[in-house]
Amino acid sequence: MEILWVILFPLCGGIVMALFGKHRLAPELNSAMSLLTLISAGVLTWRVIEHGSFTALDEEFFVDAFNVFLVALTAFVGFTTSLFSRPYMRIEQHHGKLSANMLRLYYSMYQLFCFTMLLALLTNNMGILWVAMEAATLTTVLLVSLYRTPASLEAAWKYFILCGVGIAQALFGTILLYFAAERLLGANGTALLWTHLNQVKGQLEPTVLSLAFVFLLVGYGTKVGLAPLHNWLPDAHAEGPTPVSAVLSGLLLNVALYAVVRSKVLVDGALGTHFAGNLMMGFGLLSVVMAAFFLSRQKDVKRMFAYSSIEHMGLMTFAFGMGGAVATFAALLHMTVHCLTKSAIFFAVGHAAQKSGSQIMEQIRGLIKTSPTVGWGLSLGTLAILGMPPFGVFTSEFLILVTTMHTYPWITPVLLLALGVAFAAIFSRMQVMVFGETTGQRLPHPPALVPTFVHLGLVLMLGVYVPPYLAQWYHQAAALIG
Amino acid sequence: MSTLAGMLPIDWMMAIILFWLLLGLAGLLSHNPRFIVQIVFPLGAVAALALALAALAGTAQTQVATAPLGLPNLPFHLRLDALSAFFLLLLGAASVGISVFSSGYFRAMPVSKLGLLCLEYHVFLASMATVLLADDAYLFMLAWETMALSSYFLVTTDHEQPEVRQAGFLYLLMAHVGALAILMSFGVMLGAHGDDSFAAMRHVHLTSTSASVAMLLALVGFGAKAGVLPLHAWLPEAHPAAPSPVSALMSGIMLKTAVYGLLRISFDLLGVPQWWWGVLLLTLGLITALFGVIFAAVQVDMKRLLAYSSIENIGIILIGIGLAIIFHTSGKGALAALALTAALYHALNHAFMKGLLFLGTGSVLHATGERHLGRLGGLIHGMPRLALLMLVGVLALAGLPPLNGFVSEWLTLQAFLLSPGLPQPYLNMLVPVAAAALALAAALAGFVMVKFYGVVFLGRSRALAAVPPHDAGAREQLGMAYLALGCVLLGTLPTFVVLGIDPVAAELVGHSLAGNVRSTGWLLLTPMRAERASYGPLVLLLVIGTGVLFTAWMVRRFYHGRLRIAPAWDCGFPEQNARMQDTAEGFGQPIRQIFEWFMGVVKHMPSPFDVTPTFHSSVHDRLWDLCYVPVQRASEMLSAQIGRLQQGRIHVYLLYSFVTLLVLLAFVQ
Amino acid sequence: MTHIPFTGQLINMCASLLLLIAFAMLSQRRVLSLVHLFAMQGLILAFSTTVVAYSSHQSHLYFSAGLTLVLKGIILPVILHKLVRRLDILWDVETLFNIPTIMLVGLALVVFAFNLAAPISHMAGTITRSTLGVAMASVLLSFLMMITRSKAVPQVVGFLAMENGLFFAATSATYGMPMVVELGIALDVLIAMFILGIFFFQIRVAFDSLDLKHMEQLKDD
Amino acid sequence: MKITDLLFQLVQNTVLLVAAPLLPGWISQCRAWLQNRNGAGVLQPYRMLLKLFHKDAVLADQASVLFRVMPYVLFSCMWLAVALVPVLVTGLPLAPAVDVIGLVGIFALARMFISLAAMDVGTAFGSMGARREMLVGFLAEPALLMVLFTASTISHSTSLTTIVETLAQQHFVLYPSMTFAAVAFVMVLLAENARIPVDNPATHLELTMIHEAMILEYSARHLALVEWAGALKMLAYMTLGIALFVPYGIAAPGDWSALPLAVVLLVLKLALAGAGLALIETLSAKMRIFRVPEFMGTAFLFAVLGLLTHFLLEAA
Repeated sequence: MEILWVILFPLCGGIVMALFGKHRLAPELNSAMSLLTLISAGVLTWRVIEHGSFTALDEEFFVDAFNVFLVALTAFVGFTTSLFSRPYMRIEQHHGKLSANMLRLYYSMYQLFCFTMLLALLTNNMGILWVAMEAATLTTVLLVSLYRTPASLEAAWKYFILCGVGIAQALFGTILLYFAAERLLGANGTALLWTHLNQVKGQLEPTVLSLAFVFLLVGYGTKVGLAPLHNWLPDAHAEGPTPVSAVLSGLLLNVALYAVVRSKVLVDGALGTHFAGNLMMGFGLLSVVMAAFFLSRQKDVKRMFAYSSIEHMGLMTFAFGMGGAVATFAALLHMTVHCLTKSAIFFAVGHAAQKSGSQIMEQIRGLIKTSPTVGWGLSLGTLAILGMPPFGVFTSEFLILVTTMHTYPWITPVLLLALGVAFAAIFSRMQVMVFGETTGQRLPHPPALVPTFVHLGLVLMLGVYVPPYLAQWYHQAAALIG
Repeated sequence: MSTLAGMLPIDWMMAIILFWLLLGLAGLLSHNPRFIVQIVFPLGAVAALALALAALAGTAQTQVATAPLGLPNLPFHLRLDALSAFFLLLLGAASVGISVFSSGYFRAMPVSKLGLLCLEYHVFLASMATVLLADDAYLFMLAWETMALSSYFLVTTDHEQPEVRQAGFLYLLMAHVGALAILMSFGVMLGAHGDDSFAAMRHVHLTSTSASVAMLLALVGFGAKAGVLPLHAWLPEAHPAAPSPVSALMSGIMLKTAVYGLLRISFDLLGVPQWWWGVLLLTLGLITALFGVIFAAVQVDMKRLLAYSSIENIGIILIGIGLAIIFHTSGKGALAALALTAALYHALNHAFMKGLLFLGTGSVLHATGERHLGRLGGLIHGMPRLALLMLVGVLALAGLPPLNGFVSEWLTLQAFLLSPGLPQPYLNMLVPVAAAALALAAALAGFVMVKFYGVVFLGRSRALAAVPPHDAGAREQLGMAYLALGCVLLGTLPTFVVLGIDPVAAELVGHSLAGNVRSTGWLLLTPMRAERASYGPLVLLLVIGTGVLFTAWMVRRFYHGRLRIAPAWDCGFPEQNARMQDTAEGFGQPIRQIFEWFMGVVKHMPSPFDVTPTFHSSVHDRLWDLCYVPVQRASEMLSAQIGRLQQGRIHVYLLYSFVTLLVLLAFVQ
Repeated sequence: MTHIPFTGQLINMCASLLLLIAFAMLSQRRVLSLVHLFAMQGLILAFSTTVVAYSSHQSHLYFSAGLTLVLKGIILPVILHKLVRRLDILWDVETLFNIPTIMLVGLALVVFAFNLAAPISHMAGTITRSTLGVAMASVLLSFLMMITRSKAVPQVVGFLAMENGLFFAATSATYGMPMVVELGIALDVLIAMFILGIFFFQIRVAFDSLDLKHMEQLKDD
Repeated sequence: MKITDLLFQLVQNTVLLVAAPLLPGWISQCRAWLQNRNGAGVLQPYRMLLKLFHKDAVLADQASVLFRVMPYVLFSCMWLAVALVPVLVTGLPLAPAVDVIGLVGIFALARMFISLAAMDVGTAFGSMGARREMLVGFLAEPALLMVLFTASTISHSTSLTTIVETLAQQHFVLYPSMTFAAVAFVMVLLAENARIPVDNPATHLELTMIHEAMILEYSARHLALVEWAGALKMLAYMTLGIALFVPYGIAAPGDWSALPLAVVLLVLKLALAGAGLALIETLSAKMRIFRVPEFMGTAFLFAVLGLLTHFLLEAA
């Protein structure tokens, strides 16, 4: 059973790393485990391409067009990030920022985090989905505070409390969902299985479902980083180690959004109105606008890109909320390209920060001189995330904007305003960091930017050419989500 | 071979675009500067020539193609019709010279930069060609933004200087904002259930309001690229910052892609335009033209001066388009065709002459390392050939017969003069005023050009440390000679050019001048009837030429021809030096005095007790304070307010979530 | 009014007790008594779960009742107690601003929650219709408590109390979630508790105090 | 075109070329009379030209090729200008090649060259003169253009032939717009030919001179050509004015019988115009250089007003 492998590998990985985390070859081991996960995910994907969606282990797990590409994506980014963190963490250790114990913790928690992500994606049970999301918080919170600096502790605390409280609301939502469902499906275990819920969603009690959706949206929305529930996000991204920021932005937010969308499907089915969609559009729009204006005040580079993640998450939420084949397609595409691009950016940023020994942007200068690869990685990544063609972000944003223009013309100016402000904010800072006279010095270890350029290459490809089967998935998923 | 023969022009063009991209990659990957400058750039020039030829062949009939790329079930559509063919011809023809020049110009550049520059340069060319060929909104925007991006990197080639980075930032920001506006305009015109191909947009029937909205958005977008007031701010910053061949490309060709987009949307996609668009464009064009030329007159930096003059010329082109729309909507097909022809002709001319001048400034920069007019002068002694080529460009840009600048202005004025009898009476009033303003702008252009050429090439060198200038290299000269020749030919053989443009006019306004033009043979250009107006530049050239030769011969014949070389007399003032000549500021001073009321002049007056008194005054753009600073302030203020929300206390954050939850619950209930 | 069976009355009784405890927590200044209140909450929860199990003959509810008793009634309070002692904040008293206001707000919340639950609870198939409102109310109350607390430990207690409220909702309103979910939730809560324990010490090391006012450095204004 | 036309064109040009210096001579003679002097006679310009053509040329060491080429270009431009204006007969072979806009263009070309040449030597006066010349020019040129536009909107054509034919050989109509145009034209004429009140041809006072400052470095044959070109320019302007405002008597193409009358009328008109110019110059004083833009601006304004009045009152 491929699904089991996909989940078991990282789980074992967690244990293995907990045991051998101090070993000299621990980084390689870590990457190896991630590679195994990636391979099994690949096999799973291949299987889905062959046979289409299916469920497993008396329906506790299932794969369909929607989550399979997210699984592949998660496994892939998990792998590349582990590759990146190999030299990165070595350098951190070199600088004396981390001890061997901390590294062990890091590796094992990293694997467990991947496990929770994949579990959340693959499970069919809304309850387990919640458990996995909570577990994701628990695994990452210690990574955020890995450096044990006051700032990192504060960030981790906020992360823990805010997400914990938020996710608690999601649990209440789940309970309400169950409350509504058990009257149709009986009190046995099946009442929380998404596939079953999806079949009977038409008859679910509307008032309960709308109530449930509010709790679910506030709960998972906190983890998506929707304004005004986003406050933990910039701190956690800025203070944690860069690989963690990368996976937080790249994976966690995606998975949380996935949970929201799953529940939206049910609620839409029950209500038959555009209630859920409207809520999501509202939150999305608010997040985009607020993030855009936050952006222009940032001094810390990782913090800035955290806000840019909020902005893009808002854009996706908006698109999902808008619904319709094109918008949903665009949102899924945006999920993919944002995940790839943002993690690539964080890779580059990590090395840039190591190079100049600071995350403050005034002190990062002239990267293109000190190490051209980092400089180009950062500049290209930034331009990609800003929606510059020929990168894929441009494609999805183009589709989203055009659809908005077609369905809600009066919203487009707001979106465009926000995008313009964000562009000005991020771009002006990127320019100073990349170009100009230099400050940084050479690094003891060569930067590992292969992942960055692989990601950017993929994003570039998605900009001009979407492979047919991927497009087919997107379309199926879009049909699924509606 | 047969397949090659069977290729349509549009296939050739796609091949050329691909070839350019490959060239760029080759340049990036090779670490041999000699290979790049001696192989890659010349090959690029050859490709450009091929593009021009293909465009010439392509005017015959409209061709469509689709590339197997792009969004799923939405491939790239390409389309080659008369309009795009004309602009592709412009692109190819002008970039030949520029590429040849570049192959010489960049030889001194360090290889690390050269490879990237080569890539960006050719991507820039390819993206411009793609913009002109695109037939759906997605591909258009893709190419459009790629164009902006590649040119941004070209502009920031010398990114070590902060002002260059500043210029690049301003440029890309405005380009991006403009692109967003264009995107919205496409969104308005979108076809049934979101089909974004131009073919679908042509079939959509818009209400007059939404059509106007689309038009205005497009005007903002393309205006920001073309440098129409008040969206011109980036232009005088970016052009000086960029390497000269890049300035030539941007000013000569890229601005025209904006003109193309405007024409494409207003005439083609939106179907029939509305008359007040024409008035709007006409007014904007006039303001832009006057503004540009007046500010050009007071500049002290070679390339800034040329940049402002580009703004002026864009204004003139806009005037032509505006007239064309006015005539077209009031049912005067022939006049519309005439005005449109004038606009397109001027676009073509400007590509050549401005390209030539920017390249020339490049050579000057190479020779002297100096861009500031106040430290140049007397280059005609050191660089006679460059001086000759530049003289051609200067005369052309000043709109003097028998060169090309004059022809297009002549056509525009003809369109004005033949205009009476418009339905709207106040339009009738507007027309003479507009004509006057245009005449004024043209005359001022003469002033500007005298200043430019006189200060740079004539007189004595003002530089304190006089660099012994060497004339431009062979390939630079070749490139510039090509463009200069283009100026002369475009000026002396207007009939062929007008006949070449005619299909475009026929396509856009459904009326052709070919009949009138053919009626009097190729020597005389008669856009309307012969007794109305005619112009034979070749005759003019011949008569003046023979006049000069005859007089010279007569003088030689009847005159002893004794000649003494002596120091300049200058009313007998003995010890005069270079600093007694007019500086650039001095030359522009009367204009500044006249128009001081609308440009912000900052003067530094010496105190009467100053032992070494110095006076200098700088001109800056009022519009900057009026239009740009407030926006910046507003956004900063807003973000300051919003920033307050993130104020660190976890309790407040919890409160946010709590309130959100309660509000939503109340909302549900 | 319709006749409510004795078990139902018991459960409503528990519900009101929970609400009472929630209010008590809201106004309790001393950390130690907070822990005690929390323990009491756990016990009541376990008791009500058994009653529900008994009345609805749901065997797996007995199990989860046991789980609750062990986890929420014993383990968590003990851990908290140890922590409090190790961190010697045993007699620590924190200053709350204006308790009456908080109480009034709490009251308003309860009304709000009941109104919210009213349309739903009538459709509950269980004998314990009205408890959903109580559960929601106690969740909101503990939320309010977390907002008003200025020290780390009470905030965490509030967090756990919120879990309790949720659990009460799960059992009372819906005869409990599927077993696997409940196990997962319990596991999460346990791990969370441990991590929090680690945190307290790290925070102490970093700020030598558990007062949250030190942790307001990361901001944007 | 018939060979006779071509022949006539050549003859006319040569005659005008040779006769051109008479005009400045006549004007200065008139001024002398108005100032109660007995002047040097109408032939004085010829004597001066002869003198200049016999002197040795002195060339500034700073001068470049452009400096030496300029007089010839200037000369032939002015010659062409004269050839283009229908003075005796309309519809000459050269006429279709250049219309009124082209004519203005040719003047502008000449101005451009002379200014560049003035800057070439790199003396203080040269560049000052060039600057002032361009200052005058950039206002005078559009004014002249507007004057011509008024005429050409009346006759729906920009070719001089058609204009003259419409104005002269069709039934007589009063055009109020032309009065504005006429005033503007006179002002432009004064400015362009370096006459008082804009410029003073007879002075070398540094602060006042414009045209003289530009040609300060020229000597001998070059100076002679420049002066001759000046005479030609004056002639061109006067004949242009005549063609626009009092075209009566200019013969229709191929109408040789009307030619003698045309010649007589032309000489008369030119004499009158010269006298009038002299009168103006005697009555008015040279104005400060800073006033010149206002003066030219007024001219431009009048010209535009003329065009507007045409659209208001006469547009049918």
